[in-house]
Amino acid sequence: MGILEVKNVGKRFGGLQALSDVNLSVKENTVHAIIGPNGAGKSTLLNCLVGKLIPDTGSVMFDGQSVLGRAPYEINQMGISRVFQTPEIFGDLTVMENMMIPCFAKRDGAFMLNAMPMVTNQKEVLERAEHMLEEMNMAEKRHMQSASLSRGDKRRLEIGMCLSQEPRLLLLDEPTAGMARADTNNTIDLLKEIAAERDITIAIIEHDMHVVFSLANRITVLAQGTPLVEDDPENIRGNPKVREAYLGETA
Amino acid sequence: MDKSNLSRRGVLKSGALTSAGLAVPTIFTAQSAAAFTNEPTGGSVTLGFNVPQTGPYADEGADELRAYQLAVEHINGSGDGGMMNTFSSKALQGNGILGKEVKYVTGDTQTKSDAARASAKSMIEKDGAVMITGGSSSGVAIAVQGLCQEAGVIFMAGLTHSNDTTGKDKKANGFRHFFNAYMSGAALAPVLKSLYGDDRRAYHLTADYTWGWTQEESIKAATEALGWETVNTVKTPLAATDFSSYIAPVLNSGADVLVLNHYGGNMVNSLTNAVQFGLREKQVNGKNFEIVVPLYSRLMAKGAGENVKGIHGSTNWHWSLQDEGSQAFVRSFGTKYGFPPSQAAHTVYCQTLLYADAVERAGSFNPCAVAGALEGFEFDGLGNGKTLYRADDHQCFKDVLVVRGKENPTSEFDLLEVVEVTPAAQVTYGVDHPMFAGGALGSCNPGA
Amino acid sequence: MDALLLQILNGLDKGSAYALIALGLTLIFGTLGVVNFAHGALFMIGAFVAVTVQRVLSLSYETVDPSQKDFLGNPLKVKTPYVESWFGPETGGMIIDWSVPIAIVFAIPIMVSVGFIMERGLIKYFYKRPHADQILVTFGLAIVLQEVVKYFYGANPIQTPAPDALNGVANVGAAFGMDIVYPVWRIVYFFFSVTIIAAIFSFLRFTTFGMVVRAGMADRETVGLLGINIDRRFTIMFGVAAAVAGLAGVMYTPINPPNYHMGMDFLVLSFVVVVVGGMGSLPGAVLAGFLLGILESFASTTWATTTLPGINQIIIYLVAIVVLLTRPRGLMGLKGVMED
Amino acid sequence: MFGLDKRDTGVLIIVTLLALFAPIILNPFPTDSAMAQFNAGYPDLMQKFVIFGIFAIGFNILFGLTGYLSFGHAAFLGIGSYSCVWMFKLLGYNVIPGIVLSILISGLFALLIGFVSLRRSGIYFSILTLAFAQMCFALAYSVLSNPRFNLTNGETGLQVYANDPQWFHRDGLPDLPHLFGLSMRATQKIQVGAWEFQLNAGYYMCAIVMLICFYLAIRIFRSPFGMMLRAVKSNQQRMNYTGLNSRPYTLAAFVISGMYAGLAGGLLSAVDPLAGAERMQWTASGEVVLMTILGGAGTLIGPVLGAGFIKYFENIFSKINDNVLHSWFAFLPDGLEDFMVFIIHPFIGKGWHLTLGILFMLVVIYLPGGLVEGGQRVLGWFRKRSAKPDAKAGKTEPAE
Repeated sequence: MGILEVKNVGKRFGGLQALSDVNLSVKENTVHAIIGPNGAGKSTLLNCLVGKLIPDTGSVMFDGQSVLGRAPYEINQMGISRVFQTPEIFGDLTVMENMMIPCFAKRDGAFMLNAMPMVTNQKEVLERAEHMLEEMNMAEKRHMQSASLSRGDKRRLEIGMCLSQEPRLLLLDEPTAGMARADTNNTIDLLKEIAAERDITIAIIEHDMHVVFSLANRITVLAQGTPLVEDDPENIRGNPKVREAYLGETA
Repeated sequence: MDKSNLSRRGVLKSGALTSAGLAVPTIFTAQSAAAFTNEPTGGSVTLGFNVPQTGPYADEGADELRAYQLAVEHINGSGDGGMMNTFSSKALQGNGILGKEVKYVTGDTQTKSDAARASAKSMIEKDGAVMITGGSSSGVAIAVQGLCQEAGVIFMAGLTHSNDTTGKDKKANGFRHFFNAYMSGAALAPVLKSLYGDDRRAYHLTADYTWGWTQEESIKAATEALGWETVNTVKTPLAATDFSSYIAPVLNSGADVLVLNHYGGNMVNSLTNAVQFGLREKQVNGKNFEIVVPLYSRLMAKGAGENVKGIHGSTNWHWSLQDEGSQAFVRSFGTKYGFPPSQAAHTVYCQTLLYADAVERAGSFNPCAVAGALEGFEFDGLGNGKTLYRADDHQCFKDVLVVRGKENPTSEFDLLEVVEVTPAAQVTYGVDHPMFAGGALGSCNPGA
Repeated sequence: MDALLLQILNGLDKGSAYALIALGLTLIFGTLGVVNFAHGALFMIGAFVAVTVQRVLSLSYETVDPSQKDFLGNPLKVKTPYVESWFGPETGGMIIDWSVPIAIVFAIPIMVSVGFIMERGLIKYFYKRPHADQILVTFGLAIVLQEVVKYFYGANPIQTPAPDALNGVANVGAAFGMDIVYPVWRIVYFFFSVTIIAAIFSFLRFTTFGMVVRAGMADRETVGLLGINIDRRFTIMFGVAAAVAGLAGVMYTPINPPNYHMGMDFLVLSFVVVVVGGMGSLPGAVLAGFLLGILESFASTTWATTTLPGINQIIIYLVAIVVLLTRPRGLMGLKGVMED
Repeated sequence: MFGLDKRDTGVLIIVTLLALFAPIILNPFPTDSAMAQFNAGYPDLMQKFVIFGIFAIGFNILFGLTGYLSFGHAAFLGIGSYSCVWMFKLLGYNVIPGIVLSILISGLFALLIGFVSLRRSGIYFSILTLAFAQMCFALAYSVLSNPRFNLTNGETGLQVYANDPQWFHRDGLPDLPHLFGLSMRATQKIQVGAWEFQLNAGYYMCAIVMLICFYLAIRIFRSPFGMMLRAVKSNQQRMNYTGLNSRPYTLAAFVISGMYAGLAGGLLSAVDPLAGAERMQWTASGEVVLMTILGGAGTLIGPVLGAGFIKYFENIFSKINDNVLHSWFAFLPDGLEDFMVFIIHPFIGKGWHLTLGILFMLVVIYLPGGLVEGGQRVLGWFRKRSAKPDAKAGKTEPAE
């Protein structure tokens, strides 16, 4: 029984069957990659997991509870954090404030009318955010406006924000898309470190095979809205069906 | 300003507040106690002219300001004296009021009661005005009248036609020279009867706010007393600019008279629309269809252009009147500004003169003394014939003009012709008339 | 039945003014992404072009007529328009009579230049600024424009009648055996606006210029990458939008005498129309304009106001609320427009 | 102090001093001098400054923090005013019940209107709020003042009549709004040489309320809640995927700012017991938007400055007439005097709208951050002059 169980999920957009009969099981404390060619339905699947879309059929269970019909913030509060393809951070806020917000969400829940206490008095949140910044090696940038960070730093910040919530499952949507090689490698190292040191499950949607094979210990290949195969990386590499559907095209 | 409260209970408290907040050095001298609000102490007295300078009635406001300036000139003894020469009371000497030179401040009411009160307050609090006058809508007049009552200064209303101003909202410190909706009805009814007969079916379009309602009520009562039937009364939003959807149903309603209880921009547009829909040429029930605009204003009639031709209404005063007072006023206004005055200008000129005269006669600027001098005051020579300022409700009773849009105007000012001067007796009503019931005059407030 | 058709006709007639203003507003918003609070002022300026043309045409010289007296008792100065002395009273009178249609000829170049000046001189500096800033600066401009007009023309409405020939009423129902009497000029206005709307739509649909503009409305950057100078085209579209608003104003003057604040009176309403239609959707703006006109007309019937007192005052807003809550982006709006 | 950091404490102290000494600061010119026209230190205008300051501070909590542009906030102002006057009519002239009720009722309306309007964002939200406010205005002006059910007294404005119940009114109490017997109109005039200063009870009550509101606003700005509101403005998507429900945050901000508006409305009635419907018109809603943006949206002090700026224009410039102009330029030769009057004439008196419009445009074009940015630039300029090497110090941090 995995931490995330996707059963028979289907989703239709008008005439397009984006997903059909998707079954997927993400085991706890693994790095599970979902790969597939463009239009395979990776993003649709991801959106079904986080509550942005509701599948037409099937079920999505997280830790034994259904996530269907829940709003994104509720699903996040259940323990799923999401990293976007282009870093989504609070651009108008400073790095430190960015880091504090998920800490508040962790402490206070989805809504709390915390209007009179001062931010500067929130000791545990401040400490936690500070700690997270140090872990992300961003402590010296804490007063910078986050919109002015480099792309790689934005990504680090976003991942740090997600981690500060101590999620059980971290979803990453092409985390290295559009990054320079050096930044990509840094991100891979960061994610490796996270996977090794934390009690966390990572599901990653990725295009870049270098990233996938550096990180994943389980891979699902999607093609035309259905899982083609699910296996260990070594086996995927050698699988002729995958080569044909995917690697053949890109390699 | 409201030192009544200071003297009654507040002295200790506010005195304490002052001395606690600021250690009062000896150069601070608290103002000596005055007998009433803004008692003029120097060689001059300040009046507050509060008129719409922005917004849709800005042109009327501008005309009122011209008349005020003229009145001040005359009271201070320059110019040709205007109606001061024809005024039946000869108390004014042309040396200001009680020997004090008249100065004035102006403000913008924006035709909003809030802004009007703010402006009036600044005149009272900052400029030391001892009398406030002006306005060109009933809402503003009533709001400012209430303020003046509270503050303890005299309010001489400008253009306000609602029954409420001297009805349920009357105030001891407020005085109205202008006529009102009831008088419009009473003056118009006999003329309408002689022109259109007593078997008519009337359709009312009414601006959907207090003034509109009182006017509709008044005209309805007056015409129904003639035997007319009221087919329908429809309320139109104040903000409406196009009245076509209200005019269209009139066509098939079986009505043969349309009464437009509108003023200002509403009147111009509704009349224009009614004429557009061919109502003026229409035949219903074998009779000519007629349009009536109970409250006419020449400035506004100009906006309606040719559409006013042949349409009847009432007005407070018109420059073509031939009596001595009107002639004198038109001469001095026309010489100074190059065009004839409007009824708004006439009213505020009269009000300023009446106030100055009352102060002169009372020998004091104290609002209570002034009110005493105005109450029950009978005068003549200000253009409307013999006039009474009734003591019970501070309403002027005088002749009312029934006018008609002129067929062949000779100039751009020559838009209306006087059809009949309805004598004051015919438009006088009892103090306890139900349309004016509900309020109390109270007692005058000198503010100190 | 006749009464019903009359109200529908009236609604179409009211709606045509709304549709024209909303169309221009949407053109500006769709092409330049600017929320133009001065659009009502353009409508007003158009109307005052008509007033000015009328005044210029009736410029007069004065002759003293001792037989008549003016209000001060002096001999009356009789005014005779120059055009009457040049072309004779007959033709001259006719020219003055037709001043509103003549004003159209002048309004087009004037309004296009006003649009150009506005866009080049002010609006273009605000493309990248927040919508709130655009609203504020165009609102300030609207105030300035209307105050300038007030300074020269006064606050009272100014009568600018339609030509006599178009001034009466016509029984539009006669052909169908019904009795629907309606003012001729209002019918003219309706057809005029339909023509303008059709012209704008075919311009955008059938000319290359229009196609580029439409493509630019959908995706400005891509079109820019194709090496097309989209900015210049958008400037031209601003001029066109200004001309549409101005023409709507010129033609409106005989319906209701123009005054300096007529633009503000229409402003809120036209924004409601645009939003109900869906921000950025041209057909939506036109549809919503006519729809709201008809609904407003029906809400002012005695039947409606006695059933629900005050409904005529709030119908527009009520419709806006209902539409926006059931159709999040208006009737025909596009996703993501003005939602941030 | 009061749990604020040094900088905020400084701002609060400055605002407090300005508010307490306003009657003196705003009357810089001797009473009989020609420049006295520009004095603003009389009770009514000072009251307007602080009351509209409260209104704008509240509006800024919504607009400045969350970025939601409401075009209908005047409705809450009007509702607050009506509630307060109704308390005067029913209970008596003590201002406390009126002010409390105005906060509650407008909060309730804000909850309802906000709940519906916040289902949409961007301009759709703006139009929804506009629609609600215009409906309130239209109904208050006409239908709700009909003789059978007169809730608002329409055009004239809701006021207290002699035959109203006023259950708790006793003989000794002032016949005007009062705070436990201290009339809101009570004014102590103090003369210092040629100057006259007016200390007005109503003003000080409003000023104290404004200071409390300002303090609370600082707390909100610096609180986790305030941070969440800024997060809403910055990136709602990220917010939702961070386990935060943005809807109740925006709704709370909407209700709080609605209550501020209601309080401002209540105070307007408290210092002048007449509530007119025009207070709810869209132009009034637009006014508070202008105040906030003009002063500097999202800044603490900006809205107060903006409110003061606009009210000053409305009340001071509209009162300058040609007569006054002539007296200013009387020292010039006749022709020149007339020329100066001719030049300035269009911009004063009835032309004050024109001046205001031009100033709006200038501020928006050249000072996108509003007056606060203008102030910072001036400060930066001074600093640059005093410390030349540190040339770039002027404009690094965003407006506070």
